[in-house]
Amino acid sequence: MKLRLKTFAAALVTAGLSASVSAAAEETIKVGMMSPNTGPFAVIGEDVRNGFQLYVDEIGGMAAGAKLEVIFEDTQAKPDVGLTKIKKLVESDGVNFVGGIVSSSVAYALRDYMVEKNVPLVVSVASADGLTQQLAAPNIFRTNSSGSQASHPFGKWLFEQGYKRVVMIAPGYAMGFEQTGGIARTFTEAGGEVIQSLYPPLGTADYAPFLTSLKIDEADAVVAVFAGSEAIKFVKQFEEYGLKGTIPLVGTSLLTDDLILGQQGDSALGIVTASHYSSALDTPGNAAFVKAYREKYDRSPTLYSEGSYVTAKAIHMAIEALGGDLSDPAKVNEALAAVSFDSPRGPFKFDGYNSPVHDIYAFEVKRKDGELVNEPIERFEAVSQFYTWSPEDYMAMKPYRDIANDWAK
Amino acid sequence: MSAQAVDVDNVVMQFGGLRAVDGVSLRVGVGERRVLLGPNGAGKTTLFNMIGGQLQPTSGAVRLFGQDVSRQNPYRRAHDGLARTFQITSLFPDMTVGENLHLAVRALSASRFGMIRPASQYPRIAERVADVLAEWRFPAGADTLVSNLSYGDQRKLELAMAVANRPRILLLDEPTSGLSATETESVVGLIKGLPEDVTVIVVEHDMDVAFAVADLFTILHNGRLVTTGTAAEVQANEDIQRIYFGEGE
Amino acid sequence: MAFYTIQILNGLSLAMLLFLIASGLSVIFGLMRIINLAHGSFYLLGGYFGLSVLNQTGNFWLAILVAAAIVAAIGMVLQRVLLERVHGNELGQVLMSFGVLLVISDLALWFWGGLPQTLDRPDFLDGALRFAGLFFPKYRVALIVCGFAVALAIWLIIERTRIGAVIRAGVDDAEMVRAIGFDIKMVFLLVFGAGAALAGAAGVLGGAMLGIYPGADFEVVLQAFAVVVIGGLGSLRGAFVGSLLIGFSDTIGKALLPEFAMFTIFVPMVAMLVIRPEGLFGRA
Amino acid sequence: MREISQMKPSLVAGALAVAAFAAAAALGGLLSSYSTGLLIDCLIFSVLALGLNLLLGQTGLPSLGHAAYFGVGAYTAGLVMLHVSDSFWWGAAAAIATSMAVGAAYGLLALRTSGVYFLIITLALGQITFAIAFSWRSLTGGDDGLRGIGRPDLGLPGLNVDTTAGYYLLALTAAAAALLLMRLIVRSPFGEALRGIHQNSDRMAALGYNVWLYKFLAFVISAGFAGWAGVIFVYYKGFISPEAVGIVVSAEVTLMVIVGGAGTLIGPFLGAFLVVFMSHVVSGYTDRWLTVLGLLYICVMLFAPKGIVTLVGDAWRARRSA
Repeated sequence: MKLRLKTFAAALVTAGLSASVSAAAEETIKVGMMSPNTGPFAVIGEDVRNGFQLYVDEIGGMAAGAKLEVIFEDTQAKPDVGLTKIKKLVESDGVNFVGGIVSSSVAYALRDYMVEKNVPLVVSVASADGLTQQLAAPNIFRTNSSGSQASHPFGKWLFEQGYKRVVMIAPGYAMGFEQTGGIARTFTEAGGEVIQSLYPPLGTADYAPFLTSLKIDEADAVVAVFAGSEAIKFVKQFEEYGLKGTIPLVGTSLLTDDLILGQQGDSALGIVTASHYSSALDTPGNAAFVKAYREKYDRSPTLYSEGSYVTAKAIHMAIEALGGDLSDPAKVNEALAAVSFDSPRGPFKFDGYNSPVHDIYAFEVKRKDGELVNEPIERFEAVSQFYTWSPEDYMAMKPYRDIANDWAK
Repeated sequence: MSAQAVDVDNVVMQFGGLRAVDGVSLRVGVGERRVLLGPNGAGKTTLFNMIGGQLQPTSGAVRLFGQDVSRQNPYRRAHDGLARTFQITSLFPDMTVGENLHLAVRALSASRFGMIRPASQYPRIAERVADVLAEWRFPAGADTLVSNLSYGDQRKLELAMAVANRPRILLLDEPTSGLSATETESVVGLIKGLPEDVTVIVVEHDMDVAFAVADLFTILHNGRLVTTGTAAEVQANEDIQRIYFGEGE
Repeated sequence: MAFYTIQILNGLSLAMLLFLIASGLSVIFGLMRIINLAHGSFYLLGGYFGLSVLNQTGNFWLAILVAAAIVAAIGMVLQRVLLERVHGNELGQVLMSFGVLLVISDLALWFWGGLPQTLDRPDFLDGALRFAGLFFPKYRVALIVCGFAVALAIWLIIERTRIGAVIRAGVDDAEMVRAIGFDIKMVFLLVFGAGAALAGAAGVLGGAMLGIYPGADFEVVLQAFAVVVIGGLGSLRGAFVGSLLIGFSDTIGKALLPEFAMFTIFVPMVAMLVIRPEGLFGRA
Repeated sequence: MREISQMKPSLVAGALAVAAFAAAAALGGLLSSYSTGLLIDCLIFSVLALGLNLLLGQTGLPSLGHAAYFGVGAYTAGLVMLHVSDSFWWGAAAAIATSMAVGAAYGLLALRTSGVYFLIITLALGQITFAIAFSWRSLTGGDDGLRGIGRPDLGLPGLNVDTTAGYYLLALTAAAAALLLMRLIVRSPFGEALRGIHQNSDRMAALGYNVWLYKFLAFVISAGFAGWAGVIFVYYKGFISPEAVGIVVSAEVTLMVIVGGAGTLIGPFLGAFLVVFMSHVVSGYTDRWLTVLGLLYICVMLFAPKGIVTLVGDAWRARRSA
């Protein structure tokens, strides 16, 4: 009985999918886009889809004379679901590229499968260092900074700005560990000192107990790394508890990214952060990008949408370079790895490990024409994920996620 | 000195501010038939629950065949030879008559933890169930769901399950409540037909039934034991007349 | 010393927010035996409706009123149309209310977007109080006062009014209330609505303190459940004491043992269930 | 003569079951690898639901934290693969044993409560397990989870589980084995006693059954099935992360059991297929699939609180008797 039911269910599954299985025409190049459409990360997923769609529309949905078909799938920000969805894209839809991916845990879960299938995976948001370091593979790419990429020049720069002692606070998982770790390493190597590190867990409703435990009396600055709703809460509570104005708040750009800056309001003014993109960047490509994005989606682009836009552009450039012939996977990977172009964030190319080499900026939150913006105040040219180290030396060091509690003296 | 089958020694049961049983002592010899009498709220069912293990006394002791079982779980007492019925029919409503009896018969068998062989393939248990069925005769048949059984048959099954394992002590909580005259008569016959060495304690409201099944009667009132005596003594005692027959109506 | 003063105030403010949510949850359970996971959705919806009103009118108090009213109405419909049908089936209630939670959170995401939002508080509550060299946000002080006031008001209603007497009787024995001639279903409906309204108002108040965002519903309902379990299901006094305990254990636990922050809610909850399953003030 | 007529139906049923298994096995070769992969997902959750059903359906203990044992099994099998041995049998044995040990520890705590408190304590224990998986980075990899877990070595020549079709055979066999074992358990005196406890635990105690011990054993066995599901899961996915341990999975499995029909053997399979199918296929068509899933929860509780299998069974009987 049970087995017959199973057969029946299987038949249902097949029926539901047969339509998509058969549609593999020659002149169509398919790209799968994976992003969370539901749950707390849905808003980032939306930016990812928008950025990608904007670029595809700009090139009229064509690449090297072939029609570019984009298939969007919801990862639900769950690794298990992500794996099933990417199997659908690869095995059932037969996509030539996969882009997107917001959560690092999803990226890690897909990585082995994609390496086995040798279909290019261009990660747009997920920042886990390991993906393009210890786990680097010819077909795994990323277009946004790796977790600690922007932190490295920033940590040294902070020391140069006169900060000698800092306290660090970040969410207690890989993202927080990598982004603060990068700052801590170059900051302490320059001679600075981390006197305290706190890692509130994911889903902390109230930062008050942590904020009031920070040893601000002994520190010159607070280094904070949060994202999304946590960043809003943290920045607002930082002001409520009277810390704003008494001690500088610095961090990585998720803390005040363009998505949440409006919600943070004036409490974010003066915060200094580092990353490779803000909509206020003054590069040749950015003005047009921001204008087009605003016209189409009625809001400012973010580093999520820009990362996804760059993903689309990198894929497009690779297809053009191959003249539309995607038959040899090795050549496709090589073509992707070799792309180099001007993007909204400035010059873009991959390093030998398929992670971007691009300019990193320090931004300060300012009010400009009535709107809050992340205004660039310093530029660090052509920074790779390995900063000034050689890849071998760098990867010989322990990953940041394993040494989070070792920084504070 | 020969141990009593049931020896209740000065037990107290306290529920918050209420003392449901207040220092009752009761000794019932092996093979004796005893009826507990008393108005509603006298503490009869509470006393039963302490003997059966459903409740543990606040103070005092309960001994079965000389062994202190005051803190023992009901299932341990069942293995010591105690069986009971409940005032409100307590069966397995979504199982058949046969399955109910299976559960009852198997309760004391070593196979009750068996996990591999189907429950239906234990010949000795099936045989015993068949015997009980033959003895008690359920007209609706062994495959009837208990929830579809008539009330009378449910009471009968309640009793059959209690005696299926040939207990040494049997507690019957109002076995004839809600039964018709003929049904009551057959239950009385069944109780009287139990082997002589079985100790039986019955809570009963129906005086005719009480006098038919027992020799000695214990009267409870407001959680206390009033007296124990023969039918004649009980009928003659004025206090009892007042407590039991006078005020209730 | 200053450190502990601040942490105690932090704990109090979180406790009062929790109490607004947990009191309704607890009384609803005591009266109707409903395990309502969608109580977190009331909080979420309250926050979002409050936000919409605030964006239209700029009036914080109106936002609280309107949010509470709308959420109460939604709650009553939910109770009548759905939850009452699974009365007596605990698992059924849990799963049905989980379904409601999913639907409401998804529709809220659709309607209000996934961007975390904050509610602007009234100007006079912005900023911080300074005393003895300490800094404490005015808004949290107001929240603490408000929490105590609401607790007192609920206590007065339940202990001193006729409807309160009916509710108390209903918690003891719903059948009896029916027998006396009260329309117990109406009492259920009103209490459910009131509990939903409190949670809705808490959404506005909490939204101005912690922000409102997808996922807040589930965070809040888990904490509220911890409160109710520790205090004792069905006990108002328990909800109050439980809120204080969870508020303090959560804040002070996080301040002292940040590395165990993920355990500050559930470990006390399990410990209480094991040691005293009926909670501090519940009945067995 | 009587014996032959008694044996006949079971022979027919056996033959049908073998034929059905063969048909299901053949399906793996016919379907696309993606569809086969979805079937593997369905089978994994079927086994998990089957295990929960022993508690929920048979014994009447509503556990809301079953993802914990699933996760413990998956993490253990994953760790064995990464650090000890690539043998399927070692991994599976360690995983099931660990799941059952955790089930025993949690069972000791949870069985101090009953009814709604049981529901809440299992939920809380599940969340604690999630927090451990998330925080114990050196063992579990924290939020990134464990990855790089390869396909196991079964030591059976001729079965290549590196392919989806091959793994499907393994998953199908694993599910069939779980079903057969569960069938034995529920039909055994032990299973009968669990049903008795579900319907009337006071009477069971009065009859002489150690009710607590039965519940405890059911809890532990149920955790073992969950661990087995975790084994099949982790070797298939190649990774495990805290999400698999969380409340959402626990609630979904409970839903599967109820949708299909608690207390039946086919119910958990039907429920698992339906829910997995829903969340993967419907989400391909609409972003509002969570609403659809939520409505499924609501509708099942409203219209088929005893599950589809029971609903269909009742309707069938009603038609026959009409």
